[in-house]
This record gives sequence, structure tokens and C-alpha cells, in this order.
Amino acid sequence: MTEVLDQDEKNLMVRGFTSMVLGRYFDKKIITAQRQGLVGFYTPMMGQEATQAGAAMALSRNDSVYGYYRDVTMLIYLGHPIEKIFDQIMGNAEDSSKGRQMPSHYSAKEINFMSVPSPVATNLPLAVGAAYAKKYRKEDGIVITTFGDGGTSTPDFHAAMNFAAVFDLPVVFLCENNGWAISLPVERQTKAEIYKKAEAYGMKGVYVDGNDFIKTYRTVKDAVEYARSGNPILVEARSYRMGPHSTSDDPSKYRKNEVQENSDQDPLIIAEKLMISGGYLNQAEIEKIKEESKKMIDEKFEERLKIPAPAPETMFDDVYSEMTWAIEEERGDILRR
Amino acid sequence: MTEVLDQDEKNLMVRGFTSMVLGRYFDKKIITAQRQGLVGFYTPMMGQEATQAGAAMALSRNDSVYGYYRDVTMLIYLGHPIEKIFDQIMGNAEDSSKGRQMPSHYSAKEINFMSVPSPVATNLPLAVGAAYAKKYRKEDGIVITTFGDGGTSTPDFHAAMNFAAVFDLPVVFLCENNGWAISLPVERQTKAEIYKKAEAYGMKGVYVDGNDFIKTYRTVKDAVEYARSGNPILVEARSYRMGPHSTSDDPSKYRKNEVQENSDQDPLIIAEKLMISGGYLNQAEIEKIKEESKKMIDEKFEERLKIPAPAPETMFDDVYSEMTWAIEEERGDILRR
Amino acid sequence: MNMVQALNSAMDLKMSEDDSVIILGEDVGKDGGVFRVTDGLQAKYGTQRVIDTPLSELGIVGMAIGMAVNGLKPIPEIQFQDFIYTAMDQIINQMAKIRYRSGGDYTVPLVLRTPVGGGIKGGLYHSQSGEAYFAHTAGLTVVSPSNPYDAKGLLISAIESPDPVIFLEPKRLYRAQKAEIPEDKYTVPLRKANIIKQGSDVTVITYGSMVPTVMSAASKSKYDVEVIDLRTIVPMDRDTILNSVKKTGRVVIVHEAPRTLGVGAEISAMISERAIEYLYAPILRVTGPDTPFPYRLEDYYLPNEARISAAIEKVMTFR
Amino acid sequence: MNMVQALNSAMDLKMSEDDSVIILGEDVGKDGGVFRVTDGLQAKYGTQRVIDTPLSELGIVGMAIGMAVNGLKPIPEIQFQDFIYTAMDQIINQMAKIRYRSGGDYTVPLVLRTPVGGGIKGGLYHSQSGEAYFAHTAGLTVVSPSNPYDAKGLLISAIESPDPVIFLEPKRLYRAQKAEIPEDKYTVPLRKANIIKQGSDVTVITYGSMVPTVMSAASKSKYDVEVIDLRTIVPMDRDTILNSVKKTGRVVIVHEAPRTLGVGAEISAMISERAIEYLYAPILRVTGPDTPFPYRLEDYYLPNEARISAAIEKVMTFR
Ligand SMILES: Cc1ncc(C[n+]2csc(CCOP(=O)(O)OP(=O)(O)O)c2C)c(N)n1
Ligand SMILES: Cc1ncc(C[n+]2csc(CCOP(=O)(O)OP(=O)(O)O)c2C)c(N)n1
Ligand SMILES: [Mg+2]
Ligand SMILES: [Mg+2]
Repeated sequence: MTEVLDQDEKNLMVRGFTSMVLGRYFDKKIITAQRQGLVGFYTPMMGQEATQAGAAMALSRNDSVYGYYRDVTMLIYLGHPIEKIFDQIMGNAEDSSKGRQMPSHYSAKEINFMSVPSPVATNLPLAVGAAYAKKYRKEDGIVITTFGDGGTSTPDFHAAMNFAAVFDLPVVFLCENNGWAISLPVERQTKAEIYKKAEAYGMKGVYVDGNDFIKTYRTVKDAVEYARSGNPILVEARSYRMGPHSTSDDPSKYRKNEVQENSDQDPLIIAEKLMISGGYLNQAEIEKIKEESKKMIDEKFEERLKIPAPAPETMFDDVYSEMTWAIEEERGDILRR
Repeated sequence: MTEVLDQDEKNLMVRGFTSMVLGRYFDKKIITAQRQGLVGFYTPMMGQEATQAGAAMALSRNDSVYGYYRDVTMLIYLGHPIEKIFDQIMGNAEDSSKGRQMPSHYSAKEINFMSVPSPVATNLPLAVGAAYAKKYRKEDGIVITTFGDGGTSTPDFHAAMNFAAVFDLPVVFLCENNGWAISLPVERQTKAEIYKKAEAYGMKGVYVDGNDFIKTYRTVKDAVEYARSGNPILVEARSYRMGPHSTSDDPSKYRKNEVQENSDQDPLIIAEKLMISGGYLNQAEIEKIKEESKKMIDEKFEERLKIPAPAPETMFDDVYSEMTWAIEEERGDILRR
Repeated sequence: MNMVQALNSAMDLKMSEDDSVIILGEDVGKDGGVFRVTDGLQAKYGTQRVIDTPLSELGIVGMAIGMAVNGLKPIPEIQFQDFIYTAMDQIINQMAKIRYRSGGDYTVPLVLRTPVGGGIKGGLYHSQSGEAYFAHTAGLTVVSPSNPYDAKGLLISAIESPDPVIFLEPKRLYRAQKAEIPEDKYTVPLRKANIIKQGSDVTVITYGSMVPTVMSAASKSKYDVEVIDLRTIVPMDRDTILNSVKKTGRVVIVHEAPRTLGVGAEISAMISERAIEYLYAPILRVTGPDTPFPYRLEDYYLPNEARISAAIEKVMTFR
Repeated sequence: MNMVQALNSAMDLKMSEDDSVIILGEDVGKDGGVFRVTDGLQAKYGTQRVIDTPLSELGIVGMAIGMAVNGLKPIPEIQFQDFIYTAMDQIINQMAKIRYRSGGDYTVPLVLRTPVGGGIKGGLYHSQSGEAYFAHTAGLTVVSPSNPYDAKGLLISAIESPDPVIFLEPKRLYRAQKAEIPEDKYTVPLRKANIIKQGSDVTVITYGSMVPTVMSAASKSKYDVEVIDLRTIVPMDRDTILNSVKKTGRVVIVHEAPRTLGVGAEISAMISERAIEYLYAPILRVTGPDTPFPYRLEDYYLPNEARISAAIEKVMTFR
């Protein structure tokens, strides 16, 4: 029995670690591709791998995710095919959103990952509604929603936190505090510790080192269990945005990059050490995962690049369940030229 | 010196008490008048006299008030003429808002009392901007903004609290917690104590018995001093809404009226006792204040009732600094018929 | 039934047949809504299905969208349309766009109910008619009934629609008329205007609160006035409008909202794009002026029979 | 200067002459704004006058209104217009209505700047053109420049205006043109449209991002096209439009925002109310379609020369 549990635990850790490695290569691939003009835009996730892997590891099949634009590692861990993530970023004909959204705005119904809007934190109230639906139908499964430190200043954060608390809903609010909202450091975003904001809603708030995927996993796991019985909870996972805000951003205008890749603070380096010290993987195994991950990312990228843009007429679909005469006419007008 | 101080203190207390008595008679007058069809609508203030008098007593001439629709006692204390309060409620030709606003939406520039909008708590962000202007110009004077318990759930509360804290602004956020937001008891408005919401913003929060005007005075006075040096603060003053939400409301649908007029919990009865025990007034003096107040309210009401409605053409002014051709044309069109 | 009762009946019927239908809003429960439209429903269906929320329109609308995306059929109520704007981002950027941005994977079947319009001495913030904001937003269906029969039938259709519907209830008409209408379920179709009076001289196009005023002016007119009640503002019933205009060659549009970029602008533009050659006269609009809504002088603000008749006269006697 | 530099210069000049002028928004300080429009201003005027705010459009706009009411001249920036809607209540119910509801006692002199429009591969939420929402709101002045010269002169006028101005900057044009424009202060008047090309056959009315495309189509056209750049969308310059229409008798309206209840609807309705008898053809609109703004296919979304020319052809050859 212990052996099986151990095996389970090992699998879990390896899957978590692998998703981080994949996430990192994914990030680097797209950043390079963007410079080469192969993709239009991207919000790098580098630095938040541990937070996202740890959180994803704590979830079950029936849980829903109302995530945000950086959640690539989370998507990978949860089993969203890398292909589909590329498809979204390329906005190609196979993209589940039909190429309509800017890169980094994922939607993955198969894994209960809600479509991401750009306006910051505006999926939070929806997460609360989703949790209400689950509770009302007595389904098990909780809802986790992710957002940045900047997101805590939004009206949507306030409404969602309050409603979740008042209605005793199974929601985990996971703040991926990466220290920055574009050029604004978190110290000027708010004067409070983020996890303490839970108190304003009579809710529990906890802090975790979001650079440590195992600590994050355990903290979020506890939070998920706590939430399951109708107690919403706020988790602040602190990490560091290692890259620019987006491929359009030049962070040298406003900060020194305090955390360097492959330094001791790099969550991936921390994770490697944890994998080794925990006995989950040895160095050779780690190298193999890295190699295979890189290869897979490179290959899939080339493969997806071949997929064409969506057909122009698709642009006019899905505004309503039934097309209006106005859109039909506009479609005719536009496609005629 | 002590004597002067004592005299000052006595004057302060008498003025506070008198404004409460006037506020109460004002309320009753309008409620009756509304039933008689003499005024259109009103949001009674009964039950919040002590909170409002106490807060007003703590203010100085250079302070600004971003108040809300129940703040009649506050307006009276601050020296807004009763006539003008009637004018607003009647929407007559002498109303400073030119009869444009629904009753209970006061505006009194002479005493730095900002015009009140209906959407709950939406003056809070403006109060923050006002405080920024004061601080920027190195004026002394703070900004106090009032709102109900329901107001704490709004997006505007969240934004205003956060901005005030982040920018170190001299704002006192005074929550007049009367236990209800129309039919919703405060316990279902939020799971937290209201004053604790300050912690979410790294701000100080304090609680006071808003039925006791002297305690409220002292607490708000401290808060004002604290705010003056650039520390925003949240004060929760707990009282009870003794009347209906508004003259359109029927509270019997959703509550028993736990606090009766003239009972021990009536803030006016509490205040009478405080005036006597503090040696500020004796019973005869109190009766005299009551009598004179009632008479004044009655007389001024009759007097203001005679003022006609604003002239129809005034309806088209003040949309822009300079009238547009569209409005000019519409004015012609409408007034012609 | 009056309109309040008709709306209540629509919700009652849908709630009894489909337990995914859920009401949420401020004071909708015990209090039954400040206009009593949800009266008795919490007592009948419980606090899980008729939910009193904290004071946040953003929260109400955002939570409702989340419910709708997850298989429920929420009916959020905004107490007065004037207070809807803190939820505007949720409406414009989420409600209206989720189907599109998810390629149809996620949909938002909900009905956002809210009272609109003046005539109850509500001043700037209890009188607004904001339909144009919603009508300009692709993805939304915007409906406004003008009588109890339509109110019930349209609301049932709206609840059964797979798309988000903004359902604007002219509060001035809540108790203005009583009509014999079926106790049982029936529908009035969305996207279809109603010719409520046939006529051959001039087409008056209106909806919601102004319908009774228009009908009264039309019935007293010396001209043979055709009156169209849009029922659904957007998607607009192009064919009914154009057929009528081609017949009469004269158009007056009446609504309570301010003129500039009010719904009348779109009706007018749509007509002059497609049927200008049929017109004998300018397309006139009788609307609220481009000012905020005043309190004491609201009777001057609201379009009245005299102004409607004058516009009819003007298009009838043009040139 | 390109448009970014022109806007920067306008603010710089006003800030240097008037210390009540204050900029606030997300990333406007050290970062100089995500489009660099406020670049260098914090270094020059300090953190008290160029304020980096927390992430809340509602907070930015609400605080700016409070500043304006209290004698400052704030210039709030919203990073993308698409994100403005959480501030919509402050804009509609406060900014636009404070002068009116206070009988003129309180006023709101501010300029809310925000980039609008597509063409930068921004998808649904970095491409919107929401001018119609503001133009429908009485009390607001809505301005959109189409070139660096106008951008500077209009922004200075807007800062000097006693009314709240929504200043919509077509982000596609930020760096599209360089022009020789005065380093010093000058103004371009509000409420005045600009006839940027005289012509006698057909009037094309446009503004903002579509102006270069329209001019290009007009210059290649076989017809003698008159082009009007509105500059101020509301209050609209009625006389310039009507005079042109009376001269040409043919109208095409071009904008990027969706057609239904876009600004074109109001222009069209305004014309057919007042000058229908001068028209030889339908009033046509060339606009974005009534869909959200797509990412990969945005070139199909944006009106182009071919569509504009086709509309001109259609009105020129009508009947
Ligand atoms: C409502 C809104 N305002 C502004 C923006 C522009 N914007 C995009 S991301 C961002 C910063 C977000 O910071 P944070 O929430 O900490 O998340 P992070 O990007 O750091 O992961 C801003 C200002 C937006 N997308 N939505
Ligand atoms: C944004 C908004 N939503 C709804 C309303 C309708 N409304 C007016 S007062 C009120 C309750 C306010 O409660 P609270 O803030 O506690 O103040 P109180 O009336 O108890 O003094 C509501 C829901 C409103 N005015 N504004
Ligand atoms: Mg961040
Ligand atoms: Mg209250």
C-alpha cells in the first residue's frame, strides 16, 4: 500500500516537474518565435512555473479552472495538449477559439478551463457563479480561479470575494503574486499583504512560497479540501515575473531584473533540487525530461505553424446562436471584396 | 482657560444635540408631508442622528464632506440652512440643484458638501480625488465620506479604499452601518465586521457605537486627526435604521422593527440622557429646544412650500458649459408645445 | 393581470418547469423586488433559487454569467437600469462576447431584467433609458415589452433563448394597464416587431414606454397612422419596418431615451440605407432631449402626444 | 512629430504652464505608458503630477473626477479603451452629470485619454472602438484626432475645456505619420469638423483611424469626393456636415466601430432629418461589422479602400 502511495506521489511529482519544464521551454520557444515574427504577441510565464504546477497538482478531474493569461504550465499539467496551446497562440484554423482571441487567451473546455478574457480578474465573478452551479446541483468539485497581484485591485476581485463568502461557495482564489503589474511593484499596488485581504470578507487567507512547487501543491491541496465544504479561501503564492510583462514590454524602463534564469531563485532550479532531494528523479532523469521536452516543443511548434488561418467566413459566426440579418449582410459585403 | 474650553465644549454638545432634534423633526415632517402628497419621496434618517451629529461635530471649516442621501442631521449641524434642505426635497426654483435631483440628493457647496448621486457609494472615489487635491496643494483639511453598510460591497468602496491607502491621503471613510440595505441585513451583506475591511488595504479601521453621539464625536475626532497626517482610516459607526428604507418601502415585508422611537435604543433618548448626565442641558432646556425646533421646522416647511417649480427652460442648462445646438433645438421643440 | 403580474407569472411558470431557472438580485427575495416583480417566488422556490445578493451589480451580473456558462438559467435583476453601469464591463466584455471568443464552446443563456424609463419622479438616477448602450453591443438581444401580454410572452421566450437577453421593463407601465392574458405558458417571438395599428399614411416606430402615448396620438390623428412596436430592439426586425415604410413613405420614430445615438438613429439610418427612394419626407425623431433626466420637470422631458402629433403633421405636410 | 510625440508635447506644454494639470493611470510614470505617450513626463514633473495608479479603471476615473471637482485638471489615461467599462458608472453617472445635477455648482474639467481601434492584432480586447457609448451620453465631449497636428491642438483645447472630454486616440495612427508641427502651443477648436478634401460629387464623413484610408480612397476615386474629418464626434458639427451634403447630395459615412448604433447612425439620422430633400441616393455606412473584434482575421474586420470605393460607386450610380 505504501509503495503504491509512494508510486502515486512520485508520479505526481514527476508530472508536476515535467509540466514546469515543458512550460519553460514553451515560453522560450514562443518568445523567440515572436522575435522572429512567427507569432504576434505573448505573455511569458517564466517564474510562475512552480505556482502553477503546484496548484494544478492539487486539482481533481471535477474541479473547474477560471484561469488567466499566464497559466501555461497549469494548462500543460491539466492535460491540455501542447498543440492546442500553440493553436491558440497562432490563432489558426484548429484553435478552439477559432483564431479570434489574442495570443495567451486560452480556452479548454475538455479540461474545464474557462475561456480567458483580457480585462484583468473579470473571470473571478464567473468562477463564483460556476461554484454556485456546482453547489446547487450538489456536484463535487471546486472552482479555482487565478489572477495576478494587480488583479486584487479590480472591482471584480472585490465582488467575487464577497459573493463567494456570503454564499459559502467552494472557490479557491489563487493570487499568483509575481511582484509586478506591468511596471507597478506590488508594494504600490496595495499597502496590505495580499493574503490578508481575505479578512475583509470574513474568509480565510493563506500565504505560500510560490517558487516551491511542492509547498504550493500542499497549500493549495489543503485549500481545495477546505473549499470543498463550502468555504472559499484566498491563497497568495508569491513568485517573481522573470520575463517582461509581455513581448511588447521593455522592463528595463522600470526595473532591474532581480531574478535571473538558472539562479537559485529560479523556480525550475529549486524544483530540480526538490526532485533530487526528494528522491523522485536523479540528475540523468531530469536531463532526459528536459531534452525530450525541448524536442517535443520544437517539433510541435513546427507542426502547428503549418496550419492555416481560419476561413474568413468564420469571423461572422458565434455572435448569436442564430445569425442576424445584419451580420449576414455584413459578411456578404465584406467577403465580396 | 478651562472655563472657555468648557464653554466651547458645552456649545459643541448643545449644537450637536440640537441638530439631532432638528433632524428628527425634519424627518417626521417630510414623512408626513410625503403621505399627504406634498413631497414626492424621501429616505428617512431616523436612527442615524447620533452618528451624523457626532461625525459633524468632529469636522472643521476646511474639511470636505462627500456624504450620502441620509445625511440630514449632518447637513443641519454643518450649517446648511433648513430652508435649503427643504428646497432640495421639494425640487423648487430655489434649490441649488435647480430641482433636477430626486429628494434626498443634497448639494451644498457653501459648506463643502458634495452633490450626492443615487448610485450607492459612488462618491467615495471622488472623495479620494478631493483629498489628493488638498494634499497636492498642501491645504489643511481632510475629506470625510459617508456611506451605508451596503455601500461596502460596491466596486467604488474597494477602489476608493485602496487608492486612499496607496497614496496616503487624508480621508475618513465613515460607514453609517444601520444594519440594513433595504431588505438585506448586514450579516448577509458581508461575512466580516465592517471596520475590519480596512485591513485589506493596510489601513486602520475602528468601530464605534453610532447610537452615542459623544462617543461617535470622539472617535471621529481622533480619526480626523489621524487622517490629517495622510493616514486614511475607516470608521464603522453602528446604529439602526428606525424607519423604512424610503417612503416607497414597506419594511414589514422583511423585518420586525426592533428599535422603537423613544425606546432606550433611540439615539435621541440616549442623547438626552447624555446631555443631562454631562450637565450640558437640563430637562427644561431640552424641552425648549424640542419645542423651538419643531416650530421652526413647521414654519419653514410652510414657507418653502410656496416656492414654485423651476422654470421649464432651466431644464436645458448646465449640461455643458456652453449649450449645444442639439439641446437648444430640443428646448425650442419642447417648449413650443 | 398588470405587467408586474404578467412578468411574475412568466418567471413562476418557467421556474416550476425547469429547476435550472434561478433569480438573483438586490431585494428580490422576501421583499419581492422594489417593484414586486418577484413577489412570492422566494417563498415558493426557496432561497437557493431566489437569491438576495449583496449590493453589487457587478457581482450580480458576473455571478449570473458564471451560472449561465455552467448550465443554469439565471435571471439577474438590476433594481434600476440606472445602476447597471458598474456591471457594464461584465455585460460588454463577458456576457456579449463569451460565445464568440470561445468559438461557441461556452454560451451565456440568461435574462437580465431591469426597469427603465421615467415618469415616476425619479430624477437623474431612477429614470434612465439606456437601451442604446446595449443595442450597440454585438452579442446581446435587447427586448422591451409595452403591455402585459407581450411582457409575459417575451419574457418566456427570453428565458428559453440560448443567448443573453437584456430585458428592459418600462416601469411607468408596470401597473398602467390590466389585461386578460392566459394563465398558462405562451410565447411571443423574439426578433419580431408587432404592427399594433395598421395605417397607410405614416409609419410610427416605437417600443416600450412610449407605445401607449403613441397609440393614443395615433388614434386621435386625422391621418391613417401605422404603428410598429419593435418588441425586440436588437436584432431589429428589418423587414416589418421596411415593408411599412415602403407602403407609407413617411416615418416618425418615438422613444424616451435621448436623441443623440438613441435607437431612433439606427432605425433612421437603416431606413435611409435601404428605402430612401420611398420617402416623401424627412425621417423625424421624437425623443427625450440630450440632457440628463430631470426630477421636477420630468413632464417636459418625456415625449408627449402633442410632440408626436406635431411630428406626424410635419411629415404629412412636408413640401 | 508622430502622433505619440504630438500628444506628449501637448501635455508637456500644458503641464509646464499650469501646475494643476496632473496625469494619472496605469504605467504612465517610469514606463511612460504602454504606448509611450506620457514618456519622460514623470521624470520632468515628478511622481505627484504623473501618478502610477493601482489596477482599477474605476479608481482612476473616480479619483480624477474628484480632482477635477476640486480645481485640478486631471488627465486620466485608460490603457486600452476596451478596459474602460468598469469605470462606466463613474463616466455616465458622475463625470457627465455632475454639472447638471449640481446646478452648475460643481464642474468636471478633465480629459480622459485612451487608445482606440484595431489594426495592431489586438483581438477582442485591445481593438475596440467604443465612441458610441460616450457619444450617447449627454454631458460628454468626444474627440478623436486623425493626425499629429490635430492630436496636439485638440488635446490642448480639451485640457483647456471646462467640460469633461473623452479623448480617443487611434492607436493604429500613433506612429503611422510624421508631420512638421509647431513645437509651441496652439489649439485646434473643439466642436468644429474639418473639411480635409473639397469635392462636389459625394460627401464622405469620417474621423479618427479611418481618415487616412478614406483619404487614400478619395484621392484615387474617379469622383470628386469631399472628405469631412469630424475631429469632435459630439457635440457634432451639424453645419459643416449639412452644408457639404446640400452641395453634393450624396453621403457615405465611414468608421471602424460596429455599424448598429455606431456614430454613423446618428450622422445619417441627423442628415435625413434636415436635408433628405437634397439627397440623390441612400446614405451608406462603411463600418466594422456587428461582431466582436477578431484577432487573426482583423484585416477583414477593418473597413478598407475597396469597401469605401464600392460605397462611393454605389451612391454615385444610384438609380
Ligand atoms: C481591466 C484591465 N486594465 C488594464 C489592463 C492592462 N493590463 C494587462 S495585464 C496588466 C497587469 C496585470 O498585473 P497582475 O494582475 O499582477 O498580473 P501579471 O501580469 O503580473 O501576471 C495590465 C495593467 C487589463 N488587461 N485589464
Ligand atoms: C449602485 C446602486 N445599486 C442599487 C441601488 C438601490 N439602492 C438604494 S439604497 C440601497 C441600499 C443601501 O444600503 P446601505 O448602503 O446600507 O445604506 P442605507 O440605505 O442603509 O443607509 C439600494 C440597494 C443604488 N442606489 N445604487
Ligand atoms: Mg503581477
Ligand atoms: Mg444600511
